[in-house]
Amino acid sequence: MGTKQLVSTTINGEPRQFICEARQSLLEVLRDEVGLTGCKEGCNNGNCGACSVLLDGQPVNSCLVFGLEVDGKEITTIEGIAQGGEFHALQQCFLEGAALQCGICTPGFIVTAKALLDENPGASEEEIRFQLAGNLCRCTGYDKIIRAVMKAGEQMAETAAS
Amino acid sequence: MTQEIKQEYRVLGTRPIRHDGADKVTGKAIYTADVKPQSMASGFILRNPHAHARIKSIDTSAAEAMEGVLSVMTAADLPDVTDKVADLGEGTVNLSYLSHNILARDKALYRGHAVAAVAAINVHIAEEAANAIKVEYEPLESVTWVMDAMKDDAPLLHDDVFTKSGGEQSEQPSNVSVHLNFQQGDVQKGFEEADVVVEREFKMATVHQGYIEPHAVLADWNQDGRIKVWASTQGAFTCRQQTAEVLQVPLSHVTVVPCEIGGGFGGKIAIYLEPVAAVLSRKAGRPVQIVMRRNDVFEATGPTPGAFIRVKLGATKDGKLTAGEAWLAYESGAYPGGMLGPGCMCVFSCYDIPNALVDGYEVCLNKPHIKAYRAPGATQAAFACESVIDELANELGISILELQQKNAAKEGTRRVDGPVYPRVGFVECLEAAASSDHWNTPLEGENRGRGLASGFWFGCGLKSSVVASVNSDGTVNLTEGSTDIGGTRTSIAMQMAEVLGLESDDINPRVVDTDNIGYTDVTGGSRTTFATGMAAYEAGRDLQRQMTVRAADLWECKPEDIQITAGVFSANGNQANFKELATELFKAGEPLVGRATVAPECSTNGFGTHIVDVEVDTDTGKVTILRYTVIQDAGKAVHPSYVEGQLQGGAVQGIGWALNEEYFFDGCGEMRNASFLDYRMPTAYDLPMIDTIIVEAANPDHPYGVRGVGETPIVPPPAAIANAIHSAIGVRMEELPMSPPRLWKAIQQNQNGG
Amino acid sequence: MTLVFIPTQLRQLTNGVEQLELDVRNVRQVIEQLETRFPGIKERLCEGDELSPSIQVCVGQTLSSRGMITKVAADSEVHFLPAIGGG
Amino acid sequence: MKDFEYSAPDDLQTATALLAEHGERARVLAGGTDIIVQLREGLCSADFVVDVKNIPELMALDYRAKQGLTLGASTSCSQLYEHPDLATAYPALIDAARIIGGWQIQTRASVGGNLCNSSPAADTIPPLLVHEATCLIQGQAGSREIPASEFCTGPGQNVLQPGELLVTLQLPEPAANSSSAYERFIPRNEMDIAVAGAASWIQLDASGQTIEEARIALAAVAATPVMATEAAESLRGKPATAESFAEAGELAKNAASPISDMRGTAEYRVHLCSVLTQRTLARALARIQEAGS
Repeated sequence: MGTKQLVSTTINGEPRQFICEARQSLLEVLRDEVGLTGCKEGCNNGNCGACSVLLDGQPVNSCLVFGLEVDGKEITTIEGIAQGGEFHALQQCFLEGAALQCGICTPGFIVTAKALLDENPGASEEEIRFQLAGNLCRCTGYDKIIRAVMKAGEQMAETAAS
Repeated sequence: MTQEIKQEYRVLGTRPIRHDGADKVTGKAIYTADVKPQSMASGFILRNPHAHARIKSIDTSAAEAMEGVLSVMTAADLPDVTDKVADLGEGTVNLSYLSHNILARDKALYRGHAVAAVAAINVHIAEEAANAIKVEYEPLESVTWVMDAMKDDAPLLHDDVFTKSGGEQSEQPSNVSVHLNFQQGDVQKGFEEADVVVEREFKMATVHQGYIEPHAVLADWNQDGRIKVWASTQGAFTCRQQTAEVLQVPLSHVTVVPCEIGGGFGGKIAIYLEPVAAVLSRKAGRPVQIVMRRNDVFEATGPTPGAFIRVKLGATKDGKLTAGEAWLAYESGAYPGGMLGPGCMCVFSCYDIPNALVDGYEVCLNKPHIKAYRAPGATQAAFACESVIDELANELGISILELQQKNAAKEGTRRVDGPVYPRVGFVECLEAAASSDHWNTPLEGENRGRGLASGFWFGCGLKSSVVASVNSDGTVNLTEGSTDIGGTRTSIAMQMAEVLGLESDDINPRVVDTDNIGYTDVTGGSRTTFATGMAAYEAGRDLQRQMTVRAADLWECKPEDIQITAGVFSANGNQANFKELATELFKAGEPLVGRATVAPECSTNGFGTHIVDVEVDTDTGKVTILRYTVIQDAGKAVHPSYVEGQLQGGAVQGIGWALNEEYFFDGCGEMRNASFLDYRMPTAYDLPMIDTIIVEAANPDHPYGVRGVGETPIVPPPAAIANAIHSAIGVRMEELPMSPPRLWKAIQQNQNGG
Repeated sequence: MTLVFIPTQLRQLTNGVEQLELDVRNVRQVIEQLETRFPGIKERLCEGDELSPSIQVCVGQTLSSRGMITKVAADSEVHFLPAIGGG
Repeated sequence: MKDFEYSAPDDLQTATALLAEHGERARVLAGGTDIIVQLREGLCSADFVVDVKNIPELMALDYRAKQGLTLGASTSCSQLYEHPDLATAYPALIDAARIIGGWQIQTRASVGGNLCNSSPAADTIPPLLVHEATCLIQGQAGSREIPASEFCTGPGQNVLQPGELLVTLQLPEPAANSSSAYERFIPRNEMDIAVAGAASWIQLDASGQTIEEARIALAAVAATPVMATEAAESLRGKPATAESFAEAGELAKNAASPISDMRGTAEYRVHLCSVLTQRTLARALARIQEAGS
């Protein structure tokens, strides 16, 4: 059995430490060691985006990151998107726009879309579809997801402006 | 856009936020793999690497000896169940096939067939241990294409499977397990009356449901013999029954907790992991979780049938269909029991065809056992029929829409399999298509074309139970047994809110385990909003009956004097809405609990018509979807957003099926694309917005006129896209998927006059 | 009278008769009367005394889950269809 | 997955020492988008994994006009395409970096890793070839330089010896009046492995009408990415027109010796060589003209 190592990191703004084996992915560590099960395993080889988290602000497939790699880094998961008891604009728009059905891909979409809108709230439909191509959804046909992200972008731009 | 039903509703037709939404956008929703008790062990399944092989021996000693391993099992640890057939509501299952599919006994029938399993303190050790199990195989000849499997000299999968034809059984064992035949009228005469006859042959690859959540289970077999199973299932009661039957324990000893489920589409009705996790748990003395790997999901679950279909249609000059003939061969995978029946019943189900003959064959071959996938069997049949309808329209020089309107099935039309349709909405769908902006907007540009196709799915009723407990403030806790895959908590709660005069938000719907609600059939067959919604309506009426009796005491009148209008109770000057009366009644007397069980025995008969514009890159054979419109009769659309969601999601699954999705087998019967990378489901970047037009032709068999909507939307897309490709470049595609290499090849052959 | 439709594959047992009118109250009586007229037809529709699990009886537009005890009205049609499941 | 030891040294010496010490049993971890999948699926195994993302040289991204680009082997694709100047200097490379996997892959995957994985279908290798990249390889004994065109030796195979590490890629400053483009063909529009890919680089003479120099490289049509030399040479001195490009496209087919698999037939791949060569040449030309105007 593998020896475990200590990893110090910041998860959703809070300093967190965990120990894990070298072979454990960040996805496994978040779900099994840290207890954050919001990021989902869909394929475990980087092809569906259900396990997306932000690593130092950049979207990654947490199934393609080793737990030991995140020492000293900042991680944001779906559990860290809503702030101060308020939904993030994306979450509100997903709810109002019925942009989810089974919901298994939803955390990955919201996390990735947040990274996109933080960079570019005015992203076009084309840009959003391209940047979210790494997130598979089998239920919705994407229509309502794309609309929800566009709407959230507008709201974020307005809040930024005001 | 929605074409309004006459009757006015207060809650139905609005778009409230779904009750489980908050949990699902914040990562709090608990799916099966998220349930992780402290003492949990992890399981891993060893799978057969051959397309077809005899298992000569299994040696698990090395695995058992490994540090961290808690238990190991093979098929020898499962009871040897007989050929008993269990009714799963949504179709039946032969228990010995089910058991042998869960763990192979003497033979492994497809690559990925489970042969042994290990539980260990973590999944990595379980995997290492499973790989240490020594299995001696004798590889056998395999077959993976339905027409090859039908040949006399094809490798035989089962020596105890015979061809059943109208209850008669063949002398010799065969891969062909079922032969069906329907006839209506005089086909020969019908074709003689035809001025135009078109006949074509079509091939379709095997495709997978492609739900994003892999199959997962957590099972805890207690010392007292009671088993608790947390499952990703479309039906907790069906899961319980299969698990109990395979393990040969009483139903009362099994509790199934339906967790949130990450998609099913028909693929999460049969069980794969539950008995394995249970036995590993019994041996290990602690709960065991198994999460399937994605490649195993492709290689060992689902899929839906690959098929060969020949369709011949005849029509008079003025576009009236005179005769139809269809020959279908559907694979059922490793075991008998597939989707041939609905395929045969659906192939001509959109049309009034006086003379028709349908001949069908179901065939075993070396692939995973076929499972339902959204209108199972209908999409293949529609691809064939609607392509021929398009050719026929071209021959007749009329639009396919006009041809469909001339022959559309309506109330009173007799299907080739016999039954007569009640009130259905196909004609209305076609009218909506004819007047749609999409159909009336000219399409310009080189290599662009527009296609149209229609489809049908029965939609079923089956059994549902709900319990409604009224709170002291007049809000209601609604307990139900239908797993919520796409917002049904809300579409069901809305129907109760409508009858009681409450808001959706006043109802607190909860999906509970099999110990806490009456029997409820699967979330499948487009039935949940229809049937469990009907139960919610009936439970609301039950509450109103009880309240009327007690209000009569309160208001000193006779129960029959009390009127209920829009949920408001009134009698001789007294008046109270539901909340007021419930609050009043709570102060004195028994708590109010309503209940209902229903088993509507009808099809909800969903028709849909799709319009698609495509552009073909003739240099590469790649098809781009430019515009897409789904038109469907939903009966009353309870929550239009989620109806649209079903229409859009089904259409996009159909687009994937049409263009790229397929099981790709090499010469050795090995699937070469068992990943989301190479099994190419559409991404957001492959699609335009999907427009929807909801037609509302009230269903006579539901108090609010609701129809099932979930399945029909996957039926028309492959045909609609094939028809669009033909109108774009004059090439008729007769094979699915219409992938770039295949379309490019067809373009080449077309250019060479081939 | 109830109009009973003979499944295509059983018509060789009925000498080509495709449908016939019977005076019956439920599906069991339908099958019993068919069997007396066309010996051998019952074993093609049933397993033992129950409807075959591969068959679903359809009365008018009702797909019954009640098998042999399904009631049939005088003016209704009876069809024997393949059992189907959805997704 | 079998467990292993993990180390993330912050200097080259330590890294190469570890790699030398563990030899064949060691694996280098950069973005991990290939190696983690391969370890998990048992396509390769390791007792020791060396994470090289803390080594400054491997994270370099240094572009200077006249000197060209020094690209650390572990620098991620997204860092590359977020750089302000590179889209004009090495457009083919940016085209490729933009379409590897999805966004979540691009934030991790590196051009160096793509090269070391040595897939015949690697999107960034044809651009490296047409931009004449040089590989700086560090071993314990010392370092060596080889042209990127000589790096791959077969599917998943390359010139790296046990204990050696790819440190940086050097791309020369592109000549005046030149540009490049990369295109691949995939059945979807993203998240796919190239059925075939082509990178083209052309340089026009002062008149802007005639091709002075051209380089064409292909992916997924041979055991390694290959230069289509015959096709490129056919363009020298030719007018920059669709006709010349069509001729080059035809000749590019001669460089292809593909296999048939689940991603496409050999026949189809050969055909795509011509299509993609023509399209990338046209795109490169358009880019020169845009820059000129």
